[in-house]
Amino acid sequence: MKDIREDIAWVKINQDVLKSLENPRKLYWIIIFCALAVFSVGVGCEVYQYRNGMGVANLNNPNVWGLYIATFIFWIGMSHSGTLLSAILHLMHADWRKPIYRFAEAMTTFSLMTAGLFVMVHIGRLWQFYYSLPYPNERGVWPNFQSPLLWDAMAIFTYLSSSVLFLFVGMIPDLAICRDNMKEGWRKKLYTLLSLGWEGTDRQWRNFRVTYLTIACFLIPLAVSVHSIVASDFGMSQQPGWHVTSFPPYFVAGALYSGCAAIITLFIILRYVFKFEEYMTLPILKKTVRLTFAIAMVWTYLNAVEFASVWYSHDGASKDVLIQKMTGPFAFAWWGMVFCGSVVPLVLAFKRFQTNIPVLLVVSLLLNLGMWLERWMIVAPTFSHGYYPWTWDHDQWPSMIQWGIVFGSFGWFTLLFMVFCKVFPSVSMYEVKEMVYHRSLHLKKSETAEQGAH
Amino acid sequence: MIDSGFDRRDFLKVLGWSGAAVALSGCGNTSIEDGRETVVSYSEPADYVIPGIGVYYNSTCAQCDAGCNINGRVREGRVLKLEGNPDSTINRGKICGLGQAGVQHHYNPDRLREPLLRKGDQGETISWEKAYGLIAEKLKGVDGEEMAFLTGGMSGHLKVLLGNYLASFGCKNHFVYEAVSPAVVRAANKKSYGMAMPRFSINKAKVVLSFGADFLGSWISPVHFSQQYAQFRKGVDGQRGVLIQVESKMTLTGANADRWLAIRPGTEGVLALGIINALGTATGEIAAAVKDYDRARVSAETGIAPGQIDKVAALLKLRSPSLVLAGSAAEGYAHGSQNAAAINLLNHVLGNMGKTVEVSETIPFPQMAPSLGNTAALKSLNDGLSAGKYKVLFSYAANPVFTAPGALKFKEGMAKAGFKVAFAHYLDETAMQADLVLPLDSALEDWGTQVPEYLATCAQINVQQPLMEKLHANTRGMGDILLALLKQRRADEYKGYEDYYAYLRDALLKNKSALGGGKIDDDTFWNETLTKGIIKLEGPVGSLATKVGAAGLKLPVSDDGDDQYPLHLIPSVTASLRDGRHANQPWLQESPDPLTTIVWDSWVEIHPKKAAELHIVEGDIIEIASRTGTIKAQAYLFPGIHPDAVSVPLGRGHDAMGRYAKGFGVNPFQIMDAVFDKETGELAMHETRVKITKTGQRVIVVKDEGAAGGKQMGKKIAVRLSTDDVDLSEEV
Amino acid sequence: MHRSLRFFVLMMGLFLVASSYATDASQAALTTDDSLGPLVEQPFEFPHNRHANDMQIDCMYCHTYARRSAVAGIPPLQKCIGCHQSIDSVRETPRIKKLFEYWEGSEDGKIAARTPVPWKKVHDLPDFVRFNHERHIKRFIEQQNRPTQEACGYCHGDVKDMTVARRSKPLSMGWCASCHEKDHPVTGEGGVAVGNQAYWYSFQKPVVEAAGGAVKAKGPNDCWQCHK
Amino acid sequence: MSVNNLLENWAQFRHFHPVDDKPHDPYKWAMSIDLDACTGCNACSVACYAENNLPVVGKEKYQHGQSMHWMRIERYWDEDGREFPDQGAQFLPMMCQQCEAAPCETVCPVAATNHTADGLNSQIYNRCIGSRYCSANCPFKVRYFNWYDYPTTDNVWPAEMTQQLNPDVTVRGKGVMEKCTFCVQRLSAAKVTAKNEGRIVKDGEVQTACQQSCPTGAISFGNLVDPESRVHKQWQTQQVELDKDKQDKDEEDSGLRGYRILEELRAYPSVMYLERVRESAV
Repeated sequence: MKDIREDIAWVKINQDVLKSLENPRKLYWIIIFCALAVFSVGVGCEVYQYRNGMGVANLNNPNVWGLYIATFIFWIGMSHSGTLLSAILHLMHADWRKPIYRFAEAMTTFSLMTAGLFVMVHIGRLWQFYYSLPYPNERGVWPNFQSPLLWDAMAIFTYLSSSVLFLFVGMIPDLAICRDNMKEGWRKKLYTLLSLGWEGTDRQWRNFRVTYLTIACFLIPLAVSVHSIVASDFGMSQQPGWHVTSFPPYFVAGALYSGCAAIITLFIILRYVFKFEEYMTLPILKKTVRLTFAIAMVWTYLNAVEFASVWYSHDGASKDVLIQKMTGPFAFAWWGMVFCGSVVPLVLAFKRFQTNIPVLLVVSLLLNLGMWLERWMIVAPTFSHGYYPWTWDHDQWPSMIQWGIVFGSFGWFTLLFMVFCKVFPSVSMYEVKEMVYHRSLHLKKSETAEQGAH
Repeated sequence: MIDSGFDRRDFLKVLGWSGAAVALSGCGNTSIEDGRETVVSYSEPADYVIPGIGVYYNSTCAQCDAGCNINGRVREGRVLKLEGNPDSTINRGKICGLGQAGVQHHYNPDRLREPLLRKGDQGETISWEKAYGLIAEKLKGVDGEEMAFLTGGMSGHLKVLLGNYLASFGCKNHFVYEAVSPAVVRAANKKSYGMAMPRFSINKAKVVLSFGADFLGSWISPVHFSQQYAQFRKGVDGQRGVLIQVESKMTLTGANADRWLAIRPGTEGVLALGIINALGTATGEIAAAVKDYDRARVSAETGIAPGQIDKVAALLKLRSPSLVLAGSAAEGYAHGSQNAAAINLLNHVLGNMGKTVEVSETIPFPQMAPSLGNTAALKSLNDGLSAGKYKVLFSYAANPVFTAPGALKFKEGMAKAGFKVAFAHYLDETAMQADLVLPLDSALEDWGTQVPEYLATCAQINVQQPLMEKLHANTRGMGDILLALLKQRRADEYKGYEDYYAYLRDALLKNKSALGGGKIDDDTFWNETLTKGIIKLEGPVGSLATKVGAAGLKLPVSDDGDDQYPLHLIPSVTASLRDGRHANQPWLQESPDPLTTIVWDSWVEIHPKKAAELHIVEGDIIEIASRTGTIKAQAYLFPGIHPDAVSVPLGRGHDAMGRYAKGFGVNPFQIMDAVFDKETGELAMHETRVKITKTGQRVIVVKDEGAAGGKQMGKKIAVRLSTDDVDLSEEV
Repeated sequence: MHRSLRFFVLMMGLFLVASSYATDASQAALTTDDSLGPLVEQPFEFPHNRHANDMQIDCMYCHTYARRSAVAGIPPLQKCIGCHQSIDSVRETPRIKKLFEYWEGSEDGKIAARTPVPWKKVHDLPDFVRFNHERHIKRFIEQQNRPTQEACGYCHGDVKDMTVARRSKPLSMGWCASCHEKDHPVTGEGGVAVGNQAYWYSFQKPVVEAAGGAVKAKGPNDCWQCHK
Repeated sequence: MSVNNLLENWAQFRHFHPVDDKPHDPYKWAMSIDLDACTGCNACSVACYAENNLPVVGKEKYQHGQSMHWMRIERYWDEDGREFPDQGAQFLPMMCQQCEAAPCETVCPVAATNHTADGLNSQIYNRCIGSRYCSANCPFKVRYFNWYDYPTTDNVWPAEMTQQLNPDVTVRGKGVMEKCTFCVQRLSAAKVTAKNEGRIVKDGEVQTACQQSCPTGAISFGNLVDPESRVHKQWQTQQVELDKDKQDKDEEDSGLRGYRILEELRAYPSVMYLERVRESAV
């Protein structure tokens, strides 16, 4: 099983990566087209909903939150592992991340954007959204700083802006490379502008390193806090099944989990579409898979902890909700979640599957599905089975509009992501070079050592 | 407060959407918008009309015959809300949901606006003059025997005018028809109490034993009884009143009973006699009449546990005075009169006469006294119609095509009448069959007087006055119409009256002294009358029968049903929809039925046990077949019904009338057999036997109740405790 | 190429400075803005200056409803005619002619007799805002006996200098609130407070300052006071 | 609009909740409902429709659970598994409980729902952005969301029906949350009159729509601070205290009927219910 060749020429790296900006496989265009189609469906649904009111999503009293919030959490979650790979592993000097962190970080950014959209889709009066922003206004009133939703909004905006910054700063040297190797055209102009006059002088490199490191350090606690805050939307409320102290870690674990799964999926797709076989090598995939497996187990554990804590608590209401989840109208989704989330990942424990592309593709998709179901199971059952029996189990099945918008969001994400990979180098050239360089040094060392031995 | 009705009419003008009025853009714009709206004011306002401040006018509720006095809030010339009139002896400032919806009857978008003349299947708009002319023409040469006038319950000056009009033809055919009325009980009361409607003092009783009288929901004067009920629960000297309800289908009253007894349909009388027997205090022929109604037999026939009978008897003995009521469930059988008689007998035996069954005053003007609706009238009218007796048929405040039992085939009969005139608010089923349809004013824009059948404390005349200007230019009050028709007959006699208002004012002023306005001058009297909305009177007092015989009191041995149609159909009268005349008022359609919480649709109540036998679950569409016809409706499993009976609510299932009524639910009147009470000839509503079959379809029942189905899941939500654990006399 | 980097930084800096200044500025404007509202086209011009200034007629002589109800309404036609049919000096002026057309009906029959004049609303708040005229008049004119024109002027500006009334205050929520936040004296010089002063304010009890013992209080500040 | 002002209002807002050093004064609106008198006749519910401009949503929307009745009558059966409910049903009028520590208030991102000085849980339609978090966090599920734009929906207020709308109550458009307000428009009208006369509102001077219509007078409403008010007396005799989550009656055979629903959640509702009584002798 071959890893990146140590003796690969730097020029070749440039060429290979830059090729990805020029001519991907046909599949790329097919994907773009499908994404566009799905996205436009979503847009259609949203327009309809905006015109006629939230009722068309078949939300009702008391089931006032539906797939929108669930999917919102899902996208927030997906964003996390991007940061994990790019920032955390960066600090840990795990060099295998280098070829893949770029698209992971891109994934972070775009999934955050998608999540942000869901806040908009969810609220009943989109046109009054600005009420929730704390800015000086002619009404002389502030938003309610007590509300977890407000914390949410702030956290997400901060996270989004800083991860965009992180992505951008990390790209500057590569952008410079693009600039220098591009023939005239709008792209060259774009790269010229974005590379901010990068010339690769020592001073620039020094500053660059410092900046990059700083943002990385800043990003990590932010990432953790964001999903903890999303968790507090529920933890801070009084509802049975939500009012759980272990939610923040549980959410964060879930986030990393779904994120890693998503990375595997995208890894496989990009590897094929942009012919990156040489850089996104199987050993790297293997490492990612193992990481995923570990996190899956952590998540399973936390899940079990949560059920146990509910089960042994004296809170009858939350107990009812748990039982309802397992047996009620949502049972299929709940058991689906358990299967996809805790059983399917066991496949990853076997060496022979850890590098088996088709298997991994299927598995990673299943994991994502599982994590989405998890989010749904956190949100929905509490509404249809809350404190007040009289209001239990009203018709709560999401309408086609609601589904449409949820699917649309996947189209939107894929679209952004694919366009990004076509326009910007989705494999970090300069870091791959570093990687290769270090490894070759290492190799030389060991060789000379051997000679010395003789 | 009011200078004179005429002047006030000017102030009833509706203002434009002035600054004080609503705009529908509730939460729309967030910025001030100068110069968009116009702000209008009356050109010559009355000093008591201030924009932004409600003015209250007293009037009378016309939603049912209870005659509650209401009080309408008017702003910028628009009536907004109805409240009870605090000075009323009947409803004392309270009002029921049905009454509240009066405004929706007034503002209803489906009200008729123009006189319509039949042109094939279409109605063409004509002028009133033409309409009146047409009537005159059609009536030319028609003698009294050949015309018929069908109305609902009527009273006051309207009745007087109608009487005079019919008299001008020498016509005797005034049919007063109410689809839902306590006619049998009236007759029975007359026999056993000496008066049709004595005063039932629930608040004075320690125990109320009600045989299917839904006095909290729809029986006679619900709001009045509800208030008495409240006092009765608070108790006389701290002892809380006990309510025992005996019926085959739980009514709202039954749902509030301390003990609800599910009795086999039709055996109410038997139980009554059984209780008398168990009391053992009866003597003479009464004792003789009940002697063989021993516990065992009664229990066997009624299906009520012997122990229960004893308990009831013991309680009645222990706590006196009590009150026994015979209600619609008891009267709705071929032997309804006997049932009622047997039940009334209890009051004599228990010595409640004069204590809780009290003598009531009667109205001193017999010509204004209410002519009470019943179903026997419908029968005779129908016979006449199907015999083709009538050249001209008038119909007012009744919708027989909808409410007549299917077996009578009223629609076909009506077709035989030469010329059919309907005075109507909506284009309802009867109006659809008419040749000439004349649109009426709503009760909130019309003048009138009304005398309630059930007089709470004293005799009284209710005054009805417009709360706002006419909504539609081309509707007329029934009074005005009758006046116009009378002018055709006796021009000279009525030429003095410009309109019904003038007639009314004059009529009341003539009897000023009799109406307690002897000393004051006309205008003051008139204004006071309008301000009060009620004229309270010293009426002649009737007398109660002190004792009553039990001779001729024989109850049929209850048959075990026929095996072809095993079940009893109990058409239930709901508090909000009654006989269906208000089905087009959306508030009533959307306010859930108290017991099933179902909205916007009909349902079939089946006891869970029976349902299990037939493998029926909630929402199954069920076909109910009687000898007369079949209807289909959704099943609702309901513990409060006797397993041998199914129940379908009346009032829904219109195929005309308006957007909120048409096509919602089914109409059980359609499948009612034509069985009549042997003595009074009233329709026996509960006698229809049916069989039910699953159609295989299933729907989601649209109801407020969640999946928990009225269970509290161990939570402390609606809590109950027993009388032993609480001392009400301590409470505020 | 360093230039573009510098330029970028510079731009960012400028933007931040500008925006922060802007918010400050807008702040100030929100509470004290006296900008005139639009000129509103009326059926015919009503000269407020003539009545309120030259004739010195009290605002509430015509706007009678203001002190009796939450909504001020508009003076009824009767009111105008009541005076003007006895003022022959101006009887033939075009405006008064127009006025009488609404009372007696116009020759061309376009306007029926006794038609209320369709005045356009000048101070028109959104439908979910409920300003209570009665309370403010009770508070400032009756209790604190300020001159009527001053009190009305708080919100309506110097109408006595206008012909057709025109909005001269922002009437924005922040503007209303800014006044409600102030400590207003409960009684002015020689002012009479009706009944128990404490209950003139159901929200903040009036505070008695040690010095001078002047009784002051804020206006109500909960949302349901104006939004229902 | 400064941070100071924020902090001030913050303190203000907090203080609206009753704390020992600053109790409600002069008003604290509260209600008590006697379940023994309530017959479940629905008059209150309809009265609420009439007073507060509630839309009639129609069959199809009702089926989807999008009904708008601020006051709903709940019907409960005994759960002792007998063949017939021979002690009748139990009716419970349920509307916003105007909690003192309302779960809905803290979570609203724009503070569209918050506490008033006289102890009401206010809902400001034009401030609401429709996040529906308040409803999500309401234990009683008595908040109703405008799923559609009812003012412009067919057959909700067609033609003349608009003229019935109460001008004192804003007509809600799509996307805002709404709930029982204790008829605040009536309250403030009464308060204005009282203030003009330099007094506080007397007991019985103001009635909520449901209370006014209720034929059995099961609902009583008034100022809990005023020792003369009926509500005050009732709460006192039932020994129910506003800011406790356990009452004396919870001990066995206390002979008291007063209780508040889901009290253990410490939302401190302002509505006290009186238990239904049933005769043991029959």
